[in-house]
Amino acid sequence: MKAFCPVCGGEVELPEDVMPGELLECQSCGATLEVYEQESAFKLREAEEIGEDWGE
Amino acid sequence: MKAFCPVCGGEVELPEDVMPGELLECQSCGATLEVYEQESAFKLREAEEIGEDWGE
Amino acid sequence: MLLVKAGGRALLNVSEIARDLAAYSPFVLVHGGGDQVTSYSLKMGVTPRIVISPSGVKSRYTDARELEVYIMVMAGKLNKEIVSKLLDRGVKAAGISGLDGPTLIAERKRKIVVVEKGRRRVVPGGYTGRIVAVDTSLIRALLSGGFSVVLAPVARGTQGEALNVDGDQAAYQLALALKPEKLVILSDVDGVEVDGSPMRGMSWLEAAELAKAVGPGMNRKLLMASKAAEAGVEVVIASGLKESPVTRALGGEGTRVKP
Amino acid sequence: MLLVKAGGRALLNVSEIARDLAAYSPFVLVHGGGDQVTSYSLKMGVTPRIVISPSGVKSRYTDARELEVYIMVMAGKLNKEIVSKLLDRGVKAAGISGLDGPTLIAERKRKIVVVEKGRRRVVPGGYTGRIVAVDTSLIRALLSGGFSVVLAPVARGTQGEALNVDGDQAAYQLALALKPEKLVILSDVDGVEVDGSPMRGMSWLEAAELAKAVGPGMNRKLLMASKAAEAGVEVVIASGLKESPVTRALGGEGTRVKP
Ligand SMILES: [Zn+2]
Ligand SMILES: [Zn+2]
Repeated sequence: MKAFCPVCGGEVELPEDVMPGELLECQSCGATLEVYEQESAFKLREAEEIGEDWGE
Repeated sequence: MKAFCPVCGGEVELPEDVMPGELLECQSCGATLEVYEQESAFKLREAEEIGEDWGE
Repeated sequence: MLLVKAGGRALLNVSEIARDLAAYSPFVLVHGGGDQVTSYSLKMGVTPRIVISPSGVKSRYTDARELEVYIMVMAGKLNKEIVSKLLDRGVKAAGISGLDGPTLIAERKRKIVVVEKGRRRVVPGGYTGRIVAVDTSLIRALLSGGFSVVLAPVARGTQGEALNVDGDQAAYQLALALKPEKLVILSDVDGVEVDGSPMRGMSWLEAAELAKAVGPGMNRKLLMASKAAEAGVEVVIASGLKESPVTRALGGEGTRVKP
Repeated sequence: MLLVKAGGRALLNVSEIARDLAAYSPFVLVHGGGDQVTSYSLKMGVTPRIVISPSGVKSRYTDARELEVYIMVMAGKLNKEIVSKLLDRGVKAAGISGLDGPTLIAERKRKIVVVEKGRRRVVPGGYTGRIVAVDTSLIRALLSGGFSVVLAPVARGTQGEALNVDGDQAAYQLALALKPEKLVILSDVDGVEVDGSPMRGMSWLEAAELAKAVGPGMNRKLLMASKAAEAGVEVVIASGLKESPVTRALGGEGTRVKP
């Protein structure tokens, strides 16, 4: 399964069991990309900067 | 099933399905008696003065 | 200072009660919540046992496991939900239980008489107590700091154990100790009715008389209201399910018991 | 004034901690209790979900149902148990949560990154927050009234929601705001060890360096201790499982991070 990098337009290989929200790196431009589902297809968008979890 | 009144010594008839803690009245002397179990037999003792329950 | 008791059923309207109460801060709010305790007990596999006293009053029998749920729901879930609603309305609110301080000291019954199969039976008393002393210093420290107080009906037993206490009794005992301007008791009914007609007002003597004539639940409320009024605190018994329930109660709705 | 944090595992020794703490009242005690939340969640049919952050820190994922149990256990059961133990020792104690006041304001994460199947994934943030502001007025009102404060790690979110916050973080933020004489952090280990040998003392700069070298859990503790010490508060990290654990920690046992 493949999708396109929204930054450089390059092809990105998706894992077979890809999960919505999964973070991938574009091999062409190095951007961190987030997988999302749209019309039952997996697409990619640039990931926001997100820290770690916290709590008791 | 019968037991003896600790106040007047009279015989008191116990219900067939008598419950430990059950309160009975002695027909002879009118005392309020509490059923208790001792050596797998039901016996009677004079009941203490006890109020009602309370709580939310 | 205003003292308000909101029973578990009045709390179905908690957002509106909080909105209305905001105008009267700092206040002291005692809450109930028996129905919620029952529903969580069931969730946790604890089957509530309801006992009936010889005079016909039903009450929850609180064993050790039920007490655990009681404290979690009353002092944890409900108390913090009410505090959150008040904070939403800009009220500086602090939630405590009667155990904190300690504020409410209660005596646990060693034995109680219940009715089973129509027969009277003596059973060990549960973790339920009758309030025997009130220490207002924690509440006063909070009020002086500008905080409204939300109090869960849990008390410290004379042997150090935590105890379930009746919310109405807690409110009445706090009324005697705090001497608020008024005690407003919000429940799910419009006040006291006699033969279908609502009573607007009565003296504490009349309330004590009337307590003998009305059903269980309301009779306890009236008896406590009578004692609070005898001690100089006006009591209003009103519905908590309306719009602006506190303002309505203070403005003349419901039943008032006068000193 | 002394500020103490007792984690859930140190609380296995709660009677002894209470006995020892009585000599230092009024104090502020922040408690944990994650293991107890897990056990109650299971009882109520809520399966705890543990997430692993990209840096390897495991934490509880708090959904709405889990938050409910969290508040009931932390602000209800545990908080009142600790207060009861302190009352047993003659301490005037009042139990609150960080939500009350409000005292602790936290920001809820909209999204978090977790590791699943060894891959990084963005998921909606649970009801977990990072403390962004502290208002000490409620705690100060209680201390002025002579009451020791027992605080459950629950905060008010910036959107008004209740949030689970880390107990260590709560203690560290309270240290910055209250400037206590000392902050004592009681856990189930004897302090910080490096290559098997215990560290007696270090500067806040050394602590910040060392935080990079020790395992998760202790690294967070060291980082927060370093920041508290940088702000002038001496921090002692020690075992809560010994006899007189607070007195021992103040007397030289454990690891101290100095200003
Ligand atoms: Zn790219
Ligand atoms: Zn007899």
